[in-house]
Amino acid sequence: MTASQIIFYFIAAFILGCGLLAMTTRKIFRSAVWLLFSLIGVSALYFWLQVEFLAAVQIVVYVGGIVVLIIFSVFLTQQSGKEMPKAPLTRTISSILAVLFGFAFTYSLIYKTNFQTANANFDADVSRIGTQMLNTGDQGFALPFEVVSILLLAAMIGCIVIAMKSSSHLPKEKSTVSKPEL
Amino acid sequence: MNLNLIIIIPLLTSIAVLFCKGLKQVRMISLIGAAIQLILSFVLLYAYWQERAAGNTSTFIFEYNVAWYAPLHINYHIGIDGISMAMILLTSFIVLTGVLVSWKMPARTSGGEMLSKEFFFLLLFLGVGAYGFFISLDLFTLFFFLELAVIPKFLLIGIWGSGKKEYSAMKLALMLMGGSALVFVGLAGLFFNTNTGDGTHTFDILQIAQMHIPVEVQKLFFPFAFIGFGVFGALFPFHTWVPDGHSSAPTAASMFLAGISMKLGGYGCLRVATFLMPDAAHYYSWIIIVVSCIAILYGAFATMMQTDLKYINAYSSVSHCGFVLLGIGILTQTALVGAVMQMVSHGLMTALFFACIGMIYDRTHTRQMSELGGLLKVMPFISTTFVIAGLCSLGLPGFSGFVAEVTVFMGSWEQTDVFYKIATIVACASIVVTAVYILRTIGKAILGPLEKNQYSLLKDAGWHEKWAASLLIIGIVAIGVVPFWLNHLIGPGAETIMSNIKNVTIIK
Amino acid sequence: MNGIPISHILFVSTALFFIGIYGMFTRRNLITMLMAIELMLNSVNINFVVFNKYLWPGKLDGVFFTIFIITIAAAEAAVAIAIIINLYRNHQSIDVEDAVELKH
Amino acid sequence: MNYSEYISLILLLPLAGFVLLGLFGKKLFKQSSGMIGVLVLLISTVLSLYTAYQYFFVNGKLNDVYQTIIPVKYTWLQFASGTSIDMGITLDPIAVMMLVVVTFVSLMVHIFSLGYMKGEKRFSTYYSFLSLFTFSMLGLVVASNIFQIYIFWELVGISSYLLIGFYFDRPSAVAASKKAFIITRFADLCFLIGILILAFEGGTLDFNTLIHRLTDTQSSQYISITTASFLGVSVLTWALTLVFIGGAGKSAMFPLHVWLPDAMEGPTPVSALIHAATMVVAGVYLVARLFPVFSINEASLYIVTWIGAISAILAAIVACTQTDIKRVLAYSTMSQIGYMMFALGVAHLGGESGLGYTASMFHLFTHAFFKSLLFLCAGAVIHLIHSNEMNDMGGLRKYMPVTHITFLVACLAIAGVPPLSGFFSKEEVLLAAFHSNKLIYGIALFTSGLTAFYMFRLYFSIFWNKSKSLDTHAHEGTFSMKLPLIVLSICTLLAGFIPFGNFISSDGKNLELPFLLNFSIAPVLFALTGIVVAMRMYKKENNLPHRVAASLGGLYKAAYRKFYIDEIYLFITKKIIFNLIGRPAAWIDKNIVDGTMNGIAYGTGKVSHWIKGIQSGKVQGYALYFFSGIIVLAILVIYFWK
Amino acid sequence: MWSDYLQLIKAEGLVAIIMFILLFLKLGKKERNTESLLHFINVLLVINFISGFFFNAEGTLFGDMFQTNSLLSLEKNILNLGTLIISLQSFQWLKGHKHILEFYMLLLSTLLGMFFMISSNNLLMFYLGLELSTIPLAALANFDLEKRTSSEAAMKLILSSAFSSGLLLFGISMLYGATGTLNYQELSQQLTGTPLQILSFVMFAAGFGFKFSAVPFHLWTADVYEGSPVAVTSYLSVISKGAILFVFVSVLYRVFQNISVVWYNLLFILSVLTMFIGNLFALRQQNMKRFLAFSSVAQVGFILIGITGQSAAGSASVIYFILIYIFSNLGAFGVVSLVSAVTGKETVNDYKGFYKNNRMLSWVLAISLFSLAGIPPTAGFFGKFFLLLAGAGKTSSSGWQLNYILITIAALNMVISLYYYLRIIKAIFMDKNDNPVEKVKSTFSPNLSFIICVAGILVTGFASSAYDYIFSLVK
Repeated sequence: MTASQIIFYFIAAFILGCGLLAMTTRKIFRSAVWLLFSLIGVSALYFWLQVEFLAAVQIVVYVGGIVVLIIFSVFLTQQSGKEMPKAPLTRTISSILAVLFGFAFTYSLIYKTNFQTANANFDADVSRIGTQMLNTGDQGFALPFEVVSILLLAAMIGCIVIAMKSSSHLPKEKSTVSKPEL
Repeated sequence: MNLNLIIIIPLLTSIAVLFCKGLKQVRMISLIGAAIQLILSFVLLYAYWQERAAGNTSTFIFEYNVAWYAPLHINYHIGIDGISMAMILLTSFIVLTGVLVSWKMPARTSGGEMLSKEFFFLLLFLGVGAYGFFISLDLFTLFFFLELAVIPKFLLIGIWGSGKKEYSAMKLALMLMGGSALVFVGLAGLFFNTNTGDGTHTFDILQIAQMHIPVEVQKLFFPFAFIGFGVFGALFPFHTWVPDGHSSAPTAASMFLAGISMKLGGYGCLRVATFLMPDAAHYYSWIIIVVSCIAILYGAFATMMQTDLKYINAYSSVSHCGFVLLGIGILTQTALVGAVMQMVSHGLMTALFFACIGMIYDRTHTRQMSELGGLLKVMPFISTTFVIAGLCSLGLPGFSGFVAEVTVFMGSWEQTDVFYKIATIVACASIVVTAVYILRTIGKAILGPLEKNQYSLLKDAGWHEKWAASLLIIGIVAIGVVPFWLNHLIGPGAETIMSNIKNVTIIK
Repeated sequence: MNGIPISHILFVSTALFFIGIYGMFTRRNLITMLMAIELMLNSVNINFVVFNKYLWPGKLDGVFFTIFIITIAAAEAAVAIAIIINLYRNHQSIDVEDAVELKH
Repeated sequence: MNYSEYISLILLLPLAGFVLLGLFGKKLFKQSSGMIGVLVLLISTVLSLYTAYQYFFVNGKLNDVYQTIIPVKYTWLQFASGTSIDMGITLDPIAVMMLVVVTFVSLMVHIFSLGYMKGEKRFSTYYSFLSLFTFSMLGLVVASNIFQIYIFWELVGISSYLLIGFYFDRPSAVAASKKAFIITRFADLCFLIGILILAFEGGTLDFNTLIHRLTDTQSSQYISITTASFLGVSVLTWALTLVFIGGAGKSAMFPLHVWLPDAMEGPTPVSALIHAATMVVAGVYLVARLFPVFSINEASLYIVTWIGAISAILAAIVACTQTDIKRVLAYSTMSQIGYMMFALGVAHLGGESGLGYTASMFHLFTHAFFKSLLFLCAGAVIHLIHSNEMNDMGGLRKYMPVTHITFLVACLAIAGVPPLSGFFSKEEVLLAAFHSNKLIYGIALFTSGLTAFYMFRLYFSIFWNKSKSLDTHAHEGTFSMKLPLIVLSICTLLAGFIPFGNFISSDGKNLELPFLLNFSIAPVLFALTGIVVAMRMYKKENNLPHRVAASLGGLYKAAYRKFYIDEIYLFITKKIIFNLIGRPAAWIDKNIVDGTMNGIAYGTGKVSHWIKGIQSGKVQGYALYFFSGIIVLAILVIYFWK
Repeated sequence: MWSDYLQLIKAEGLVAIIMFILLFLKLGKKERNTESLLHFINVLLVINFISGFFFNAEGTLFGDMFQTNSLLSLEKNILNLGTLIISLQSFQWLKGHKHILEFYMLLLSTLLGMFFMISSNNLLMFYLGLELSTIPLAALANFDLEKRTSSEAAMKLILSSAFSSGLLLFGISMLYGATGTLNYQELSQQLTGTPLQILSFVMFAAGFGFKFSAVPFHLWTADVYEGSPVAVTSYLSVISKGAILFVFVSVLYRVFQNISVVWYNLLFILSVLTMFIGNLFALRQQNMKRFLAFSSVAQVGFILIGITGQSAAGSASVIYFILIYIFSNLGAFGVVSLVSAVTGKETVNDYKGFYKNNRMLSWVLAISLFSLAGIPPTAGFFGKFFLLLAGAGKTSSSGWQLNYILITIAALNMVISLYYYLRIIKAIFMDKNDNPVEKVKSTFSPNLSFIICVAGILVTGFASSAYDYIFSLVK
């Protein structure tokens, strides 16, 4: 077993372990931290895969952005130390069964598939990515780039409208949902 | 003669009604429109005879064929033969009388409003569906008009009806839509098994009739088409919308429902199921016969136990429409002629019956037999009409019912198999049961001493009601006393259908 | 490459994906549900990168897909959090089971 | 004149009368409708008498055989080639005779009704109905096509219905008319089926062709109808029996006779016309019309004979116990028609063996006169007394001499006292029976004794017995009421002397009616005995009838209750048909057939309710379904459904 | 060169331009007359719609990532029309709303996303378009800011869609792994139908199924529809659904034709489930929006049948039906939206006796419902007929006549669906109500939208030209 392999398995275990903990721990703040670790693990995996640009993006956007956002919102919405309520047992069991079965099924299919590893050289350096990102011709990703920019604009507008505290805080209305009948 | 007029005029009338103000205008426009349509039907009849006399022997005349949805091979194709002609006449009679009967619009909505505009609009619009259906020579057009005639009924019953009207309207609409759903499957199956020679399919009835659809396909789709149309035509056991629907409907709608709507089914069974799938018609013939015999007798016996006048007529319609299906099931030319005659006859007769019941109900506000009695004394015209309708219903010679039933009976005699005869004899037995319930009804409701004193103040029919009833009676008597013209009219049409059936290699 | 068979890496990503799904099913807190979704998206990212690197190294489709997924994940998270905060304002709770007025 | 020039008028005039009076009678001819009716009928009668003259004396015969002449015929409804319903007029001896009888009696009734129905609110309606009836009856007798006869058969039925129920505000009249129609309708059903069978086997609906084909032993139709069988009985027997049932229904033969006594609810002149002279003999006429076919089938003739005989004696017995004078007459009618029926039954085609046929027709002919006379007299009596009950009457001879005399004449005739018409015709009937079947003869003889008894019981109870004091201004009625009585009694007196065999015989040839003096001793003796007994019991008011009734005990009671046949009918209809068929059918329709449809709707609603839990409102649940959906679908399409 | 670019990307460009105009308006002066602003926006949308008829070109851009042709232009323009109608209809509701410009910006960005999705020739573009058309919608669903149900709906929408796009992405990643390409044409040649590919296809299809609410991926639909503002609901139910169905048809027919047996079977199951579940749920609904949500679920089942036809008639009938569906559903939503905006009444019971005071609105609603139910002479009849006919035209590969079984089930489901549509009709026309909805005053914009809808419903069916045109493009 080479070092690379050992590192990989370590990273893999780290990602999965942290991810699992993030999904099971009862304290929301801890959960967020485990998620953070898991995402860092993924970033490590990218490093391991020698896709450094992605690894950087991963850290910047996820660790620096999304997780921070999540943690902020956690602070905004509740006490971090509070234990989260557990899901009902039946839901948990059925979820576990479904997930395990789904995983077994999916992975068995993946496992059985004979992926032919290509021998060509993989080159993902930043300059290539940069060139393609703004290229409008073949192999260019200028259009998706523009689309994403609009998406970000829209998301921004949406966030502002929704999260902006409205000046006149109307009293909380009662539920207006009518019960269906038959 | 441009056959499109047959659809356009009622359509224009119904639209014109929407722009009218006040009951007076509405009903005048409706009346004029319906009267023009009746005249037009007669003109058409005349033109039809002329054309035939001039030696036009093509199966359908006044054909008009334009591509509608060319990519799907859907055409707007219309044309008439004798059978359609008879049905058009029937429809125009009933629409006009329906308008006349609704003259005073006595049935108000639950909100207490008259909504006369809407009422006449729907009534006339229903006519558009019926006319279109009878002249369609393209399965799509046919289906279009078939469904067109469902929802106006729902609204007519639901808004202006009486009793458990919403339930009945819903039941009627759902069952009829169920029927047309089956029809759709049948049509689609038929469509994809046609071959015009260049690999495309067709909806054209005339073309399909010329092709030989594979027997297996016919066997598969015949039941869909037949049961589907059968639901409209009160095929046992899919008849249960009939009693409720008829009894809750306002008078004109009942007339329409029994007089025309149920004929859509019979006509469809004949024109689509039997004509286009003759092998399957042979194959399933015995089932049709058994079921229709059940309907005839069972309907009659069920009628015997009813106490509501409309229920009586509704159940008796089940029984009478059984003859239509019986005639179709027997598959001989005479029987087919009989089936069509029965359609016409039953249409007129039952419309008359419902008209009378409506008039009685308007005056006495009851349809329960036990609460009626002795009406002949206070309203001789209505009562006499009622009796005439009853007598026609029980197959009295001189009225149309007899002619039609006898033709069906005689038709079965052209089949050599004993089975057909026994079935016919079983069906014959209904004439006694019919007599029992008709006379029971007449005896209780019309004759006898006056049931309630306040009835003595009731007025007899107004001019519009008299006209309505007289028109229908004229129709009934014209068929009953001189039936040969109808026979001549229908005969060639039935022959066309028979020629398809006769080519069948009989499969048992 | 590196002596690690591709199926092992795919095991990691698939497992991570299903861990995310598990979290989606069981975490009642809206924010943790959002985290679960992030995990799922990350697993997909790993897939893309691995496939791109191991199987189809000629073009950078997988890597670019990953980049866009990351971007969109950010936008999605932002909007989701805005909605969650608004929900919290209205419901005083971010428990998913508390927001079940609309049902049946 | 050629027949075709005027013969249709005989039918069409009454039809026109019906239409005219029916549509406009109330408004235009409120008073004059009676006269219009009479006038129309008068023309018809004259025309039929002229026809009879032409036929019998001028041109009916060819080679000494009366021919069947069809002057008018047109196709009414064409079925397949060869089978069509034709409307036509057949002239043959019986048709011509019936033409005369029907128009004549109808004329008498029309005239009588002028007085009897005077002041009725629905006077014109009454006359229009009468015209309708006359038209239908005439159409029936001249029918050239078996379906034509059925059509008019039905029309006759409906006019009978309308006339019986003329007093529609009387529930009993309504019930009676309904009963009459339904029972005859049931019989008609059998008739119709019989027609259908005959038509199918014979391949035609035309009478002459049909008879020709079915009697020609060489024809394929004959072979097929006699060899084919159903339930072990030959199809011909089936067909004829069914046709006979039709006739029996209309002719009130046992066991389908129950409607006839009730039918007396109608106005009395109507009873005279329909339920005595014309319509009720339609059954006899039908059998006579198809006689050539009947005569080749022993089994059906046998049925005709026995039904006729049973009806004759049964009705006579019942008649002895009834107190309603019209009912007595009704049973008497039934009894007399029984005579005609069995006379036909014992006859055979051709020559001497056809005596029964001629006798039957002869009796039909004479019976028409004296029975309508009896009814009209009864009508006159009822007109005076306003009651049908024998007990309300008595000693009326003082008040209504004309009626009294004519009634007596009719009674003597029906009792078979020589030399009145009834004597001659009955003599022939008895003779025919004597020659073929002694048992039938015995029954007939006994019946004739009973006939004399109950007729004179009636006669004495009405005109003698207790004396009743009526208002001084009570009188017999108008001239129009008396005239028919007189005319009819003259006919009754004279009709017997017609050499009937010269005109009507089973094969159209001349048949010399035998008249054996020593043979007639027995029947006359029986008749006289009957009369004497009746005189003893009823001439003076006494309690002998009660004593006799008491001594007869059960038999009397049974006869008085008409042998419980009505009750049996009630049981069958109410208990069996209504309760065992009608009610279950209605129940099944409502609960099972309709219930299924409603059940489908209900079930759909129920399912919709059950599955609402899927939409729990919980996002995690949705995700779970989403995910499970993917996995299940994937497994399905990957492994199971490729 | 540039003019080519502009012409090809014209539809997207216009929408983007309108978005930016609105953005500048937002950045500019604070107070504006809301009504004139709304009118201005509607005029812009009208221009956008009309321009959709002109200067349509055919070609690909951005290295085959973006493609357009007359059919796609037509599809986009259908969506333009729908958006315009919705905009007209939400006039009443928006008049009182503070964030009009944001509303339109978000709305148009989703429209833009749909356009890109339709024009995409690449899974990446498809994914981006999908997200662009989803994420702003979640924000829009929350636009009744003070309403509890609105935020609940938004939460459900964003979480569900994120989850579904997670699964969709997993499927895409596996497809990418199996084929090494994101381009449609290349993908279609590479697909061989291995189990993993089928699984990924199912996941991919589930992503679609989520968007167009196929059972069992539909569960978010009703809740979100009910909770969102009516305008958003109608947008979700019509535009968003229509767009994804356009894409679905072309993706299935173009990309996955190698595994058509698989997706035929998949669609069979999905459509049967969708029709039944949609119908069964719609039966019981009391809230009009929720009712329309389930009815639109059921409609999807019918559309899927058209897709199973796998023929030119199939895709033509789907596009045609969506056009009709836009008219019909928007007709219904328009009335509901108007009534809800004016009176706040949204349940079926509130509509009892509606005809008494609101004749025109009742007829608009009735005609729309009839069209949804597929009753002639409305266009819905034609649409449904052609869909089912297309489904029936699929020649069956197995011994079972699956196509006929499918249309039989569908035809019977139409009966069930008729029941609940008639239930509304019954409430409007037949039921008694002591306190019916007062006369709802309708202004120019909603009226215009009703005229468009009703005219569309009545004309589209009879005039075969619409179908013929679509068919000619599809061919």
